[in-house]
Amino acid sequence: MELLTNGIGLTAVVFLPIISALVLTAIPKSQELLIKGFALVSSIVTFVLSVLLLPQFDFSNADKLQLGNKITWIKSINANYEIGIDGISLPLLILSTFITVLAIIYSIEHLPEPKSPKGFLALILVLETGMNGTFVALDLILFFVFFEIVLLPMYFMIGIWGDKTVRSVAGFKNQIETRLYASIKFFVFTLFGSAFMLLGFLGLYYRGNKTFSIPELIELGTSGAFTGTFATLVFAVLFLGFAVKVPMWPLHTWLPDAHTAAPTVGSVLLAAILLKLGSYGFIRIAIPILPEQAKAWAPAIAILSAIGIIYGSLACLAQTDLKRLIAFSSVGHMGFVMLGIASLTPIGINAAIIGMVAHGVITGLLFFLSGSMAHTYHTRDMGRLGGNMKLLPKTGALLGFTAMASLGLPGLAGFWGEFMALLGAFNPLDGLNVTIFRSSMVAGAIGTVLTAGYLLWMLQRVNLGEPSEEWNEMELHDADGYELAAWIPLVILTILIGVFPKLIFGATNDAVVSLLTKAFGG
Amino acid sequence: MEIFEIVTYFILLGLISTAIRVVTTSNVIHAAISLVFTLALTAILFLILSSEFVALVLVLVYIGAVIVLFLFGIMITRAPLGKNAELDNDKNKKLGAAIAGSIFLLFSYILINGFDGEVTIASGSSTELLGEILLTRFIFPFELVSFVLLAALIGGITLARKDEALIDKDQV
Amino acid sequence: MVIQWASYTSPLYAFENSYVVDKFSIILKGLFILITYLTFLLSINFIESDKYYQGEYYYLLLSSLLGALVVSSSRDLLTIFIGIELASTPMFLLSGWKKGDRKSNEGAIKFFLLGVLSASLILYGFSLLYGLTGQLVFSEISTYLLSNALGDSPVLLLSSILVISGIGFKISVVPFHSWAPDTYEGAPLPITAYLSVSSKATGFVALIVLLTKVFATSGQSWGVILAIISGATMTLGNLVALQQSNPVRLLAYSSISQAGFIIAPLAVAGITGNYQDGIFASVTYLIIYAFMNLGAFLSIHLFSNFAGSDNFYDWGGVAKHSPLAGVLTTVFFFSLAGIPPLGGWFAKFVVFRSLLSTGEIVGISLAIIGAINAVIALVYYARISKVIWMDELKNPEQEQTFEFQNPLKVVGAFTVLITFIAGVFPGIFSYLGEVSSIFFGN
Amino acid sequence: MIVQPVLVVAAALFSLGIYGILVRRNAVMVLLSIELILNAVNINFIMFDAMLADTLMQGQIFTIFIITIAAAEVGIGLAIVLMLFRNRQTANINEFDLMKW
Amino acid sequence: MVNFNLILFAESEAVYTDGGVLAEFSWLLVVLPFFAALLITFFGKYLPMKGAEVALLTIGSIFIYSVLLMYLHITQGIANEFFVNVGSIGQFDIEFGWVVDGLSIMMYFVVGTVALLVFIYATNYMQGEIRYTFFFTSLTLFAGSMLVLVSSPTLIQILIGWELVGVCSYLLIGHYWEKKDNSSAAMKAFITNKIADVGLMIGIIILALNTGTLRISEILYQATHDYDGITNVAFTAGILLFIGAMGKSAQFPLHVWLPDAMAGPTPVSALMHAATMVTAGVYLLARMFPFYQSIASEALDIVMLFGVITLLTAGLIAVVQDDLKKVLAYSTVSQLGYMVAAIGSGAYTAALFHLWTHAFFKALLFLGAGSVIHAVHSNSMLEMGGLRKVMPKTFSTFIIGTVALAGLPPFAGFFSKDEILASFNHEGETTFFFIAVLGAFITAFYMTRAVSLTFLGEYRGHGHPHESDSMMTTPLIVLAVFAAGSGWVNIPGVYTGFTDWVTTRKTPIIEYHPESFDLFALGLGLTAGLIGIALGYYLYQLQGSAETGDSKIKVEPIWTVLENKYYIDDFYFKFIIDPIKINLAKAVDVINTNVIDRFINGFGQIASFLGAIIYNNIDQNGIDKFLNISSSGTDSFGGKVKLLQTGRTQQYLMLFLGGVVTISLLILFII
Repeated sequence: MELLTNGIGLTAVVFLPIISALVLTAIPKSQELLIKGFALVSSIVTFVLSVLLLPQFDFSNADKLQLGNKITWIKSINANYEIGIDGISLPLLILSTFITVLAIIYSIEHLPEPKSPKGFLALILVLETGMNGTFVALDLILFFVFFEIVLLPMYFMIGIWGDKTVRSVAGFKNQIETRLYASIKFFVFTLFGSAFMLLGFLGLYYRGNKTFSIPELIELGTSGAFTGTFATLVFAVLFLGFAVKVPMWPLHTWLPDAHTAAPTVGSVLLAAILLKLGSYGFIRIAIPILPEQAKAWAPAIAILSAIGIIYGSLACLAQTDLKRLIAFSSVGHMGFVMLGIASLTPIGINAAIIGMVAHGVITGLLFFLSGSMAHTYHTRDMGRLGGNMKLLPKTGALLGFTAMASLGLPGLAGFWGEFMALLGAFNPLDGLNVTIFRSSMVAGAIGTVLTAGYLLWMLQRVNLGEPSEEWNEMELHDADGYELAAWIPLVILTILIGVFPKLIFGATNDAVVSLLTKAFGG
Repeated sequence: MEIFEIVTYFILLGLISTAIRVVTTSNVIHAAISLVFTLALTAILFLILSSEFVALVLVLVYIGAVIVLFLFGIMITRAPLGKNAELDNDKNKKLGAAIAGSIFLLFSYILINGFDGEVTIASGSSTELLGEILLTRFIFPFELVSFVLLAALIGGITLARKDEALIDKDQV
Repeated sequence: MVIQWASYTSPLYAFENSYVVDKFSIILKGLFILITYLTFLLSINFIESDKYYQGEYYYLLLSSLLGALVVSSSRDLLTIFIGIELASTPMFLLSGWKKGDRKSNEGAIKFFLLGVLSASLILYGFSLLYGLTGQLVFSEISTYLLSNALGDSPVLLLSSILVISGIGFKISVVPFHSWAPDTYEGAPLPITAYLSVSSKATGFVALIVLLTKVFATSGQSWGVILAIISGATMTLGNLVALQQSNPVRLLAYSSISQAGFIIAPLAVAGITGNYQDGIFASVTYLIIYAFMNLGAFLSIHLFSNFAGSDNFYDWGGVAKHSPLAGVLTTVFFFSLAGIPPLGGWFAKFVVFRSLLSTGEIVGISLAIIGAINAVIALVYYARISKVIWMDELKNPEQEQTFEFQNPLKVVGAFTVLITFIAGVFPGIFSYLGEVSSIFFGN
Repeated sequence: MIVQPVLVVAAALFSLGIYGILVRRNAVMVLLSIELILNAVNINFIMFDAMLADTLMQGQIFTIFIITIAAAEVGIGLAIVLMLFRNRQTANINEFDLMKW
Repeated sequence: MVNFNLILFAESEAVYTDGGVLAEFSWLLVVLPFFAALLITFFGKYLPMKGAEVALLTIGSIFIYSVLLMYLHITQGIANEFFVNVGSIGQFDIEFGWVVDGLSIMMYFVVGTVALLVFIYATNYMQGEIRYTFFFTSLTLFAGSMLVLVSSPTLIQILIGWELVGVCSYLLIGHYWEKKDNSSAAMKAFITNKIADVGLMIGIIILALNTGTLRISEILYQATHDYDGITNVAFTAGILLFIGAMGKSAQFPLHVWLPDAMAGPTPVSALMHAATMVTAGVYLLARMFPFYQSIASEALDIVMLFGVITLLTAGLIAVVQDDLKKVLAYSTVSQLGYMVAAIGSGAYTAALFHLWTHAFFKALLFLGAGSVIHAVHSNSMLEMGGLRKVMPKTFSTFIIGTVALAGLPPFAGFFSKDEILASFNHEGETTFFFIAVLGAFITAFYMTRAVSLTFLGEYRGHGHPHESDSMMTTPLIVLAVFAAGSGWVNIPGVYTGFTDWVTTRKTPIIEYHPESFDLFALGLGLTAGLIGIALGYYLYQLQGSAETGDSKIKVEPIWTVLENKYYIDDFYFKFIIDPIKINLAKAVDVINTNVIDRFINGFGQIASFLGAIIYNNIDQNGIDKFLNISSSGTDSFGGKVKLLQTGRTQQYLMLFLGGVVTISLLILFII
C-alpha cells in the first residue's frame, strides 16, 4: 500500500471532501437525492480512507510522525506542504472523519430551514477538509490555513441555517436574531485569536532559522532556541489563538451563542471537532516548541481551566435553554482538557487527548439529541419540556445515557478525560507550583459534582416528570432511522472507549511521552 | 549691487503684490488680470535668469491662452463681475491663512538654510541648445505629454459639451 | 469605434512589445494591462446600457494605462511625473463621465482639485530635489546624494514629504484620502474599480520607485512617516468603513485601509534598509489586492443593479436569486478580509512577515495594529455576506431575473480563479513578487 | 546671493496659491490659485537651473513640461466646472455637498 | 492479555489455592449482568415475562456460581486476582480484572443470594407496574455494578463500580419519575454520592501517584511494608477514601440520601440496603483495611467516630418515623454505623460479619415491608395495624427479621452485634461501647414500635389487605432462614469459619478475634435489646396506637429536632444547594451575559462608535466643525450663504494640506 504511506493517502483524506464539495456544487439543485447521496458517499469514502490508514500506521512507533510527506509549497517563504500523523493526531483525525459521516447521515432527513441541501452539505464537506487538514498539518502556515478554513463554512452554517429567534443582547439597543449575532461573534472571536497566532508563527519563523516546519521548530525549541521576552510574547499570542478556540475562560463567550444558534449538525461539528483544534494546537505546537514558556504559563492555564470548569458548571445551572446548557457544559469539559494539558505530564496530556475525543463523541451526541428535540418541540426552553421520556422514549433514553456519559460516569468515555486530568494535575511537572495545581484539581473535582448536578437537573426537567399538556395536540415523532443511524455509533463508541480506553491511549501514550521527554527532558 | 539684482528685487516685490491681489481681490476679473501681471513678471524674471525660451512659452501659453480660457470660464459660469462679497469662503480664512502661512514659513526656513549660491547670468541665447536637448534626451516625455494634451482635449470636450438628453435622463 | 475595438486587442499585444526595463516593470505592466482589460470587460455593459461616449471612454482608459506603464519603467523625475499625470488626468475626466449625475460631477471636481494640488506638491518636491542635486535621473541623484553626504539634509526631507503627500493622494492614505469615498461613489462603477485598483497601484509603484531609488538615503525619516501614515490609514479606514451602508463607500474605505497594509512593509523597509523584503511584500499584496478588489467591485455592481439600491442593507437575501453571484461576492469579500484559503490571507501574511522580519519595534507595532484591524475589517466584510445570504428576502415574490452578462462572468471567473490560486498556491504570486523585488532591489 | 530671495518669493507664491484654493469660493478662482502654485514651481526650477548652470538645461525643460501640463489641467478643470455649472447653475465649490454622508 | 497472578502468602502459614477454572472464569459474574441488561433492554419486551426471566436466569446463575465459589473457598480457600490491561497512560497501567478471595467471595455470595431472592420477589411485586422491563434492566445492572465493585483488583475499577452503582440507584430510585419528588430523591442520592465520590477520587489519585500503581494488592503491599511514598500520605488518603465510603454507606452527615431513596420500589430498597450500594462503603474500608491498620490508624479513629455518631443519630430518627420504610431506612443507616465503627475499631471480621447478617435480615425486613405495603397500598404505619391475622407469613418472617435486628439469640444479629460490642470493649473504647449499647436499645425499641404499629392492634387503614402470593412469600421464608441461621457461621469458641473466609487475602489481616463470648458485652447488649423490646411493646401494643405511644416519649424539643432530621437537609438546601443553584449560578449567568458579553460587545461598539465619530466629526466635516467653532458669528451673509457653509471640497483640501504641514513639522523638527 505504497499509496497510503507516502502521504497521498493522507492528502486524499484531507482534500477529498473539498473536491467533493466542488463537485457537489455542479450538481443541479433539483437532483436532491443525488446531492445527498453523493455527499454521504464521499464522506464515507473519506472515513474509510482514514480507517485504511490505520493498518499502515506503525503503532509501535506511534511517537514518530508517519504516513506523511513534504512537498515545497510556497518557496519564497519556505512554507511546505508537510503532513503526517502520529499517535496524537491519529485519533482526532479519525474522529473528525467519523463525525462528519454521522453529521451527513443525520442531515439527509433533517435539514434545518431553509433546506437547500446542496449548500449545507457542501459546507460540511469544506469544513471537514479544514478539520482534517489541521490535524495532519506539520507546517505552521499549512496549519494556519486549515485552522482558518473552518471559519467560513461554520459562519455560514450558523448564519444561514441558524436559529432565527430574536433576542436582546447585552449592550445592544435593538434586538437581534440569534444566528446573526452568534455567527459574527464566532467569526470575530476566532479571527481575533488567529490573527495574533499568525504573528506568533512569524516570530518563530524568524527566530527559528526561517522555517515553518513544526518538527524542525520542535527540535529548535527543545534545544532552547527561543528564550526571553520573545518567547513570552510568542507564547502569549499562540495562547490567545488557541485559547479562543478551546475556548478557555474568559474567552468562551462566543461558544454558548454559537452553539445555541447553530443548526444541529453545526453544533455537533463545532463541539465535536472544532473546539479540539485549539487544544490540539497547544499539544502540537505551543508546548513542544516553547517548553519553557509552557512551563511558565502552565499555572495560569491551570487556574483559568479551573475557573472555566466551575464557571461553566455554574452557568449551566442557570440556563433554561437546553442547547445553551450543553454549550456551557462544553466550557467545563474543555476546562478539564486544558487542566490536563497544563499539568505537562504524560498523564495529563493523555487525559487531554482522550478527553477531547470523549467530549467530541459525547457532546456531539448531546447536540444531536437536543437539536432533534428542539426540532420536534419547536422550543428549547426546559421550562416547557418535561416528560420527554414519555413522549419520545428513544430520544429520551439516549439523552439520559449521554448525560450520564457527559457527567463523567466511569465505564463511559467521559470518565477517563476527567479522572486522568485530575490525576495529572495533582502531580504536575517538576518545578510547577504544586499548590496551584492541587487547588485547581480540587476545583475540578468539585466541578464534577456540579456537572453531575446540572446534568441531572437537566434530565429531571427535560426527560422526567409528566409531559406538559401543550404537547397533547402535537404530533411528535420519535427518532427515525437516520437519526438512530447517526446516534447509535456514537453510543457504541462512548461505551467502547469507556471500557477499553486503550483504543485511544494505545495510540497516544508513546507519542505524548516522547513529546514531553523531548520538551522537558527525562 | 548689479542692476540685474535691483531689477530682480523689484520684480520679486511686484510678484508678491500681484499674487496677493490674485487671491484677495473680491473681483474676479481683477484676480485674472492680476494673474496676468504675476505671470508677466515671472516671465521677466525668467529672462533675467537667461531662460528666454521658457519666458516666451510662458507668455504665449499662459498670457495668450490660459488667461483667455479663464476669462471665458468666468464668463460662461456667469460669475458676478465686479465686486462680489461672496467670492471668499470667509469661514475658511483663518485656517487657510494659518496653513498657508505655516507652509510659507516652513519652506522659507528650509530654502534659506538649504540653498545659497551665485548666479552668473549667461549671455546669449540658449534656445537652440534647449530645442536640441528637448528633442533628443527628453523626446520620450515630450511624446507622452502629447497624450496628456490629447486626453485633456478629448475629455474636456466630451465633458464640457452640452447633452441635454443625458442630463435629463440622469438628473438626480 | 475603432478605438473601442482596438481596446480588446491592443493591451495584449502591448505586453509583448513594451520596452523592457527590468522584471519589476514587466510584472507590473502585466498587472496593469490585465486590470485594464478586466475593466474594459466590466465596462462593456455599463457603457452600452447608457448613452455614454464610448470611444472617448476607452481612449481615456488607455491613456491612463499608458501612464501607468510609463510610471513602472521610468527612472527619471520628468518622465515619472509625466507618467503620473498621464495616468491621472484621464481619470479626472472619467470620474465625471456620468455627466448628468451630480454626484459624479462633484466627485470629479473634488478629485480634480485635490489631484492638481497633489501634482503641485510633487512638483515642488521635485524642484527641490533638482535644486539640491542638479540631476533628474534617479541613479545620478542618489549617487550625488551619497557622494555629498546629503542623506539627511532638511531639503531632501521636505522634498520626500512633499512627494509622499502628493502620491499619498493617489493611493488615498490618511490624511490624503478624503476624496476617495466621494469620487468612488460618484464615478461610473468600472472607473471606480479602476481607480481603486490600477490608479492606486500606479501610485504605489511611483512611491516604491521614488522612495527606494531616490530617497533611499533618508529612509529612516520617511520610514517613520510612512509608518505613522500606515497605522493611521489602516485604523481610520476600517473604523469608518464600519459605518458605511453604501457598498461603494464601504469599499472605498476598505481600500483606504488596505492601502495602509500595502505601505506598512515599505515603511519598515525604509527604517531597516531591507528593501527587498518590503518591496516583495508590497508588490505581492498589490497584485493580490488588485484582483480581489476588482472582483469585489464586480459583485457589488451586480447586486446594486439587481436590487436597485445603493444601500446594501436593502440587499437582504439577494444571493438566493443568484447563488453564483452570491458565492463570488462571498469569496471576494472574505478574501479581502484575509481568510484562508482565499488569496487575501497570503497578502496579509507576507505583509506581516516582512513587518516582523527584523524585529524592529515599529514593525511589531504595525503588525499588531494590522492584526487588530484585520479583525475589525472582518466585521464589515462579513456584513455584506450576511446581508445577501442570511437576511430575509425583501421582496420574496420578486420575479426579476438576475442579469449576469457574459463579459462580467469572464471577469468574475478570472478574478475568482486568481483569488483562489493566490490563496492555495501562493507560490506563484510570491514568485512574481520575489523576482520583482530582486531585480528591483539593485 | 540672489538665490534665496527668489526662492522665498516662490515659496510665498506657493503659499498664496494655497491660501487661494482654501479660501476662494468660486471654482474658477481656485483654478487661478493653482496656477499660482504651479508658477511658483516654475520659478523654483528656473532658479535652480540658473544657479546650477545646468548644461543640460533640465530645469528649463521641466518648466516647459509643467507649463504644458498646467494648460491641460486648466482645460480639464474648466471642463469639469462647466459641466457642474450646467447641472447646478453655480460654480461655487462649497455647494458641492451632495455626498454629505 | 490476562495477567495471571497467583497470590502467595509469604507471612501466612496457610496454603491457599488459586481457585482453578472457577476463579479464572469469575469474570462471568461481572459480565453476565451487563450482557443480560442489554438483552432485556432490546428484547425484553417480546419475551413472555417481559424480560424478567432473563434477569432471573442471570442472577440465578450468578447465585449458583457464587455458591460454587463459596463451596470451593470453604473447602480449600481461594486467593487469586486477574488483570486485563486496557490502556497505559504515562507510567500507569490501567487495568481491569477480578479478584477472587475471601472477601470478594463473601460479597459475591451475599449479592447473589439477596439479589436472587429480591428478583424473584420483584417479578411478582412489580407486576403491572410501568416500565416493568426497564426495571429489570436497571435491577440487573445494579447487581452487576455491585459485582464490578466487589470484584475489583484495582482502584480504578472500584471507582467505576462505585459510580455505576450510583447511576443504577439513580435509575431505580427514580423509577416512578412522573412524580417530581421521586426524581428529586434520585437526584439527591446521585449528587450526595457524587460529592462523596470526589473524596474517593482524590484519595485514589493520591494513592496512585504515591505508589505508582493502581493495583490494590500492590498498594496494600507497600502500605504494610512501610514504603515512604504511601506512608506520607496515608492519613489524607485514608480520610479521603473514607469520605467516599461515607457517601455510599450513608454515614453522617452524608446519610441524607438514603431515607429519601425509599421513593424507589420496595425490592430496590431491599437490594440497596442489604446487599448492594450501602455495603460498598464498608466493603471499600474492608478491602483497604490493611492499609488503614498499618499506616493510617489515625484515620481509623475518625472512621470510628463517624460510625458511632451515625449509629446513634440515625437510630434516634428512626424512632420518630411513621413511614415503615423510613424506619427501616434509618435503621440501615444506624446498622451501617455499627459496621463502620467496627472497622474503625479495627474489628475487620466483626464489621463484615455484621454486613453479612445484616444483608439477610434487612432484606427480609424490607421485603416484608414491601409485602405489607403491597397489601395496604400505603407506606404509613398509621394506616396499618392488625395485619398479623391477614398476613401470617409476612408477619412471622418479619418478626424473625426484627428479633435478628434487635440482637436476640440465636438469631443472626445477636452474634454479629455482639462481636462488634466485644471488639469495642476489647479496644477499651468505653464511651463508644456504651453508645453502641444504647444503639442496641434504640434499635430494639423502634423495631418493636414498627412491628406493633404494623401487625398488632387493630387495622386502621382502608381496603382489604390480604396475604401476598407465594412468589413473594417464598423469598421471605428463605430469607428468614438466613436471618435466623446466618449468624452461626461465626460463633466464638464454636465455629469461626467466617473469620477464616474473610481473612483469606493476600495481605494478612491482623485483628482481634474473640475466642469466646465476651460476657460483659453480651450481657449488656442483650439486656439493652430486651429492654428496648419490652418498652416498645409496652408503649405501642398496650397503649394501642401510635399517637398515644409517641406522646409518652415525646420530649420537646428533641422530638421536633428528630422529626426534622436534625435540620441537616434544611441546612444543605438553605446554605449549600440553593446558594449554588440559584444565587451563584444566576450570578455567573449574569456575569456572562452582562459583564463579559457586554465587555466584548462593548469593544465592537467602541470600534463602531469611534468609526462614527471619526467619520462624522473628523473625516467628513471635522474642519467644518472646527471652523464653526472658531468663526462663530461670521454667518452674516444671510440665508443663502448659510446653506452653502457645508461645502466639503475645501475642507478636504485643508485636511490634505494640514496633513502635509503636520507631518513636515513632525519630521523636521521633532524627530
